[in-house]
Amino acid sequence: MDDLYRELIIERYKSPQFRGELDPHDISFEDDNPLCGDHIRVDLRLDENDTVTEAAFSGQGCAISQASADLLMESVVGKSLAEVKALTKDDLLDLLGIELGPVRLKCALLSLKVLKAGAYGLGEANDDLVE
Amino acid sequence: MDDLYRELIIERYKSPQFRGELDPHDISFEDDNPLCGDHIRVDLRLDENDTVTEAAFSGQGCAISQASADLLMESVVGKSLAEVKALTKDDLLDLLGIELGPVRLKCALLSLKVLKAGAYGLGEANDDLVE
Amino acid sequence: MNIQTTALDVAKIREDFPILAREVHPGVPLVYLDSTATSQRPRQVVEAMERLIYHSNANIHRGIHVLAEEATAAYEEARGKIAKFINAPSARQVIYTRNTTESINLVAQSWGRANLKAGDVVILTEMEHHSNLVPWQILAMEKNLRLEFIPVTEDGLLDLDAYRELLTLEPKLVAFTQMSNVLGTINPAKEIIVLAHAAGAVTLVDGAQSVPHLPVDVQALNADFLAFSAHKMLGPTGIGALYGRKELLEAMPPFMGGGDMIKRVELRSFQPNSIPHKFEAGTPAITEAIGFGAAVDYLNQIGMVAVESYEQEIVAYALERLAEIPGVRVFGPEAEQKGAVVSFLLDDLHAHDISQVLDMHGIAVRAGHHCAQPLHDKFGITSTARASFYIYSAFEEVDKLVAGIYKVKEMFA
Amino acid sequence: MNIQTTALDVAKIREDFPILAREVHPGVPLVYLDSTATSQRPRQVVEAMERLIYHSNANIHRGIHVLAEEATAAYEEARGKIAKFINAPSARQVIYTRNTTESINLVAQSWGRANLKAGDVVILTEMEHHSNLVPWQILAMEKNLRLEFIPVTEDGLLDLDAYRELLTLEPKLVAFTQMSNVLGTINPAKEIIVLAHAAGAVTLVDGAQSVPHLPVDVQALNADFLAFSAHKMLGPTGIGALYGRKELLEAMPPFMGGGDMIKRVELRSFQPNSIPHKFEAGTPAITEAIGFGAAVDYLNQIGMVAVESYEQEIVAYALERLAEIPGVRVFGPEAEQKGAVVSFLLDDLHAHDISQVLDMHGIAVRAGHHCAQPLHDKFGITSTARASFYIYSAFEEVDKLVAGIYKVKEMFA
Ligand SMILES: Cc1ncc(COP(=O)(O)O)c(C=O)c1O
Ligand SMILES: Cc1ncc(COP(=O)(O)O)c(C=O)c1O
Repeated sequence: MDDLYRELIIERYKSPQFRGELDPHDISFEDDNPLCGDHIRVDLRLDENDTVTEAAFSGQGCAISQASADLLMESVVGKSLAEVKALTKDDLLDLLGIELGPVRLKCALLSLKVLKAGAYGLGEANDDLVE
Repeated sequence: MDDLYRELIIERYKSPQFRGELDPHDISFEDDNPLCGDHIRVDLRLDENDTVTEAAFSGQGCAISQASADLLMESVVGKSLAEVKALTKDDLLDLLGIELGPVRLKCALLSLKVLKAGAYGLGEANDDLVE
Repeated sequence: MNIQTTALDVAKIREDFPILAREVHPGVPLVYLDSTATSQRPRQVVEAMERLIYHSNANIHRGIHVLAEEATAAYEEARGKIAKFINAPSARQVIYTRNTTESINLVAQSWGRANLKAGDVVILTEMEHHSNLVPWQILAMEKNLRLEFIPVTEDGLLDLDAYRELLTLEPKLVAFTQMSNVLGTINPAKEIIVLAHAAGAVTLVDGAQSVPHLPVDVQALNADFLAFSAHKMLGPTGIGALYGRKELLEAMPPFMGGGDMIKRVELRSFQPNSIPHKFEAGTPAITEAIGFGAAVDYLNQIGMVAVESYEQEIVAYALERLAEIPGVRVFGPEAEQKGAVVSFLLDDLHAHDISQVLDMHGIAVRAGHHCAQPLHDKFGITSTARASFYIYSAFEEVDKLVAGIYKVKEMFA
Repeated sequence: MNIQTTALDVAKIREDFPILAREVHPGVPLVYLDSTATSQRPRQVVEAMERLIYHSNANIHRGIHVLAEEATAAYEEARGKIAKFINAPSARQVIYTRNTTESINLVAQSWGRANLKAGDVVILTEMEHHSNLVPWQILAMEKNLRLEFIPVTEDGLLDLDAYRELLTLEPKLVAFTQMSNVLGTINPAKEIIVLAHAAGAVTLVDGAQSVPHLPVDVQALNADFLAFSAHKMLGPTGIGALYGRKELLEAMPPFMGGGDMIKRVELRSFQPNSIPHKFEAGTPAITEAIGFGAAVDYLNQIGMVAVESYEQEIVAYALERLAEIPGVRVFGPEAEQKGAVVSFLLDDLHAHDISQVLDMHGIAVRAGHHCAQPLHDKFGITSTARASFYIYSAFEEVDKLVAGIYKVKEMFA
C-alpha cells in the first residue's frame, strides 16, 4: 500500500522534469479525467522521421497523474510515432512500478490516453486507447 | 381462505340478479381494472327525488367482481344519490363478507368506483373514491 | 410422475432456493409456477449482495478509498460477466438499467428521438409486452411515426410472410420479443434480424424472456439492441441491462442527466462521458449489479443449454398433462416452438378465479393480461391463467397443477 | 476525545452496521467518513430485504397468489412509510425512482417538457449537484430555456438578494438543493419556496442530502417536488423517491412507457394509469422498496430531530479540530448553517493524494469534485477532500481523521 507513493513518484511529483508547454509543437492534445475533473495536456515535437524529439505535459492532477505524465514524457522522447501509438497500459504501469485500484488507474492513464489520442490525431480521447 | 368463495358469492356470480343495461338511464359510467383488463359498466335510474329506482351492471370480470357488483346494485336500490356518494369500501366489504388481499380488493372495488364516479358525475374514475 | 429428466438435478437446485420450502397456508407447500413474472433468487445471489453490503459497501467510480475501489471493481466485474453471458464484444456495450422496460425506453428516447422522424415506420409484433409497445406509442405520438405490427397466427406464431410484406415499407426499426411471455413462442430472431437488416432497419430484441431461458448470443444474432431484466433470471429486482452495438451507443445522446454520465460540467453546458457511463446517471443499483453478476454465475454453472433442454422437457410434459383435462384451452404453439410458459383458460371461468382457487392449494400461477392486452384482444379474451417454469420447477409440480385445475372445476361445478 | 454527546447512543448504533467492524488493511480498522456519497446499511434493512426474498418474493400488482399479495402489500406499505417520513398528504404522491437523479430527470422530462417553452427562465443555484444541473441543461438545449443561477457567496451561502433580483425574471421553476453535498450548507428552503411561489414559479427541492439528515416536512415547506435517494439514508441502492404535489403529478404525461403504468393498451394507443403507477413503468425495485421502508423505520426509531442535533455536534467538533491543523482550508459556512459535511484541502496537495494517504490509515473520505464541478470552478479549485458523518460516526473518528491529516503532511513534507 505505502508503495503507492514510492520515492520515485513523490520525487517526480515534486520536481517534474517534463512539465511545461511546447510552442510551437507538432502534436498537442488535452483531456479531462471525468472522475475528478483533472486535466492534462501533452505537447510533442517530432523530427522529419516522426521521431519524438521533445515532449511536455501541463495541467493539474494528483501525484500519481503528475508523476506518471512525467515518466511517460521521459519515455517517449526518442520513440517513433508508431511506437508511441503502440504504447499500452502495461508499459505505463511498468514505468510507475506500482499496483493501482480502478480509480487511481484512471489518474495514471490519463496522460497515456491524451498522448495516444494526440498521436493518432483523434478528435476525441477514448478509453479504448488504454485498455 | 376457502371463505373467499363462500356460497353467496358463487351463487351471485352464477346467477346475478342485477346484470344488464338500462336504456334509458339517468346515470351510466364504465371503467377498467388496469390490473386485469376487466371492465364494468353501471347504469342507474333515479326518481324525481334522486332516489335510485333501478340499478344494473354489465361488463366482464371474475367471480369476486361480478358478485360484488351484483350485491352492490342490490344495495343501492332505494338509496338516495347522496347515500350512494357516501358509500365506502367498508360498506362493500360488509356486503361481501370476506377478507381480500390487495389485488382481489381491486376486483371487488371496481363496481363501487364506477358507481361513485357516475354518482358524482366525474369525467374519470379515481382511486380516491374507494379509499 | 414417471418421466425422468437427465438435463438438471432439480432436487439439488431447489436446495439453493429457500423460498421453495415455504408453506403458503398451514400445511400447504408453495408450488411456484410464476417465474415468467419474476424468478426466485438462489442463496448465492443473496449472499453475494450481502457480502458487498457488509464488506465493501461504498459509492463507486469516484472514491479512492478501499471500499470504493472494491465496490467499483465488483460493479464492473459484474458488467463483464453479463457481457460475456450474451457474448457482447465488450463490457462497455452493456448498460445497466432498472429493467427491460427502462432499456427499451432508453432506446426509444435516446436513439429513437435522435434518429426517427415524421412518417418513419417502426415494426413491432402483435405479441409484444406493453414494455415494447408503449414506449414506441409515446414516441410515435411525439414524432408522428407509423407503427406496424407483424400479425400473430391462430397457433401463436409470427406471420413471417406478412412481415416480409411490411418490410417493403422500409422501416427504420424492427423491435420484437424473442420469446412471448404469454404464448411462450420462441420467435426466429436471427431470421427476423437478417430480413430487417436487408431492409435497412435497426433491430431491438426484447430478451426479457429469452435471456433467462435460452442461450442468447448477440453476435450470432447480430442484434443491434437487446434488453433484459435480472429479476427474471435469478437476479435481484431493480436492475436490468441494455446491450447495444457500439457505433449506435456512441452516437446516441444521453438519456438522463446527472452524476457519472458526464465528462465535464459547467453551469450551462456539459460534455457527456464515454459509454457505458454516458447512460448511467446518478448512483446506480450497485448491490443489485453484483447480484446480477452472481445470477449469471449461477446460470453459467448449470449451463444455458441444459436450462433450455430441461425447460423443453417440462413444458412438453405440462402440455401433455393439461391436454387430458376437459375444458382446458391452451394458447400458443406446440412444445417444440415454445419456452416453458403455458397460458390457459378453463371452461367459462375467469382467469382470476382459476388462479385464486389454485392459490388455495398453494399453486402460484399468474392471472390477467400479462401486460399483453393487444394479444389477448386478438384472441378475443381479456385474460388467461399462466403457469411458467424454471430450473427449479419439478415435474411433480406439473402434477400438482393438474390436480389443482380439477379442484377449480369442482369449486365452480 | 472528551466531548460527550447526549443525542445518540452511537456505540449501540454501530453494532447494527457490521461493515464498521471491518479492517481495511491488516490491523487497520475502517473509519468510514463518506456517508454523503452513500451511507452504510444496518442489519435491519438487509434482513427486511432478505425476508422478502426468502419468504414473499413475487412480482407485484397483478398476481393474486399469496406471494404476490404479500409482496404487493409490502411494497405499498413501504411507500406509505416513506410518505409519512416526509409528511406527504398521501402515499400516492410518492413515486419510486432509482435515485435522486432519476427523480429530477422525471420532473424535467415529464413536467418540464410539458410546461416549459422557449425563453422560459429556470432558476438553479451555483452549488447544485450535477444531478440538478444536467437534466435542466438537456431540457434547456431542447427547448431553448434560459438557465439562471443563485450565486454562492465566499462563505458558501446562497446570495438571497441576488435571488430576489432573479425572481423579477418571472421564472417558471426554481430548483435547488436543500443541503449542499460539498459545503454542507443548509439552505433556507422555506424562504426560497415562499419567494418562488410569490413570483409564480414551481419549486423542486433536491433532498438527497437533507432528507437523510434533517426532519423534512413537504407540507411545512410547501415544496412542489422533492427528490431523494434511499442509499444515502441507510437504505439500499437502486431506489429513490419523488414526491410531487398531486395536481402537478396528475396533469403530467408519463415518463417511461411499459407494464404497470397503463390502464389500457391497444396496438397504437394507451391510457395511462393513475398516480403513482403512471410513473412506475415495468417491474420496479421491489425488494429495494422494502429496504427503503425498513431504513425509514430505523431512522424514525432514532428520530430525525436527534439525528440532526447529533450531526450538529459532530460537525462542530470536526470543524474545531480541523482548524487546529496548519495548512487546512475548509470550504463552506460555520457549523450552525451546515450539515455534517466537511470539504477541505491541505497545503498545496491534491485531494486525491490526501484521500489516498488517509486510506492507508483506514480513513475513507471522498476526493474529487463531488459532482459539483461548477461550484469547485467558482472557488478556483478542481477538487476537494470531503469527510462526512452520519448517525454511526463516532467523535473518535474525527480524532483519527485529524491524526491522519498529519500523516498526509508528513508523507509529502
Ligand atoms: C445534493 C445531491 N443531489 C443529488 C445527488 C444524486 O443522488 P443519486 O446519485 O443518488 O441520484 C447527490 C448525491 O450524490 C447529492 O448529494
Ligand atoms: C417479453 C417481456 N418483455 C418485457 C417485460 C418487462 O420486463 P420488466 O418488467 O422487468 O421491465 C417482460 C416481463 O414482464 C416480458 O415478459
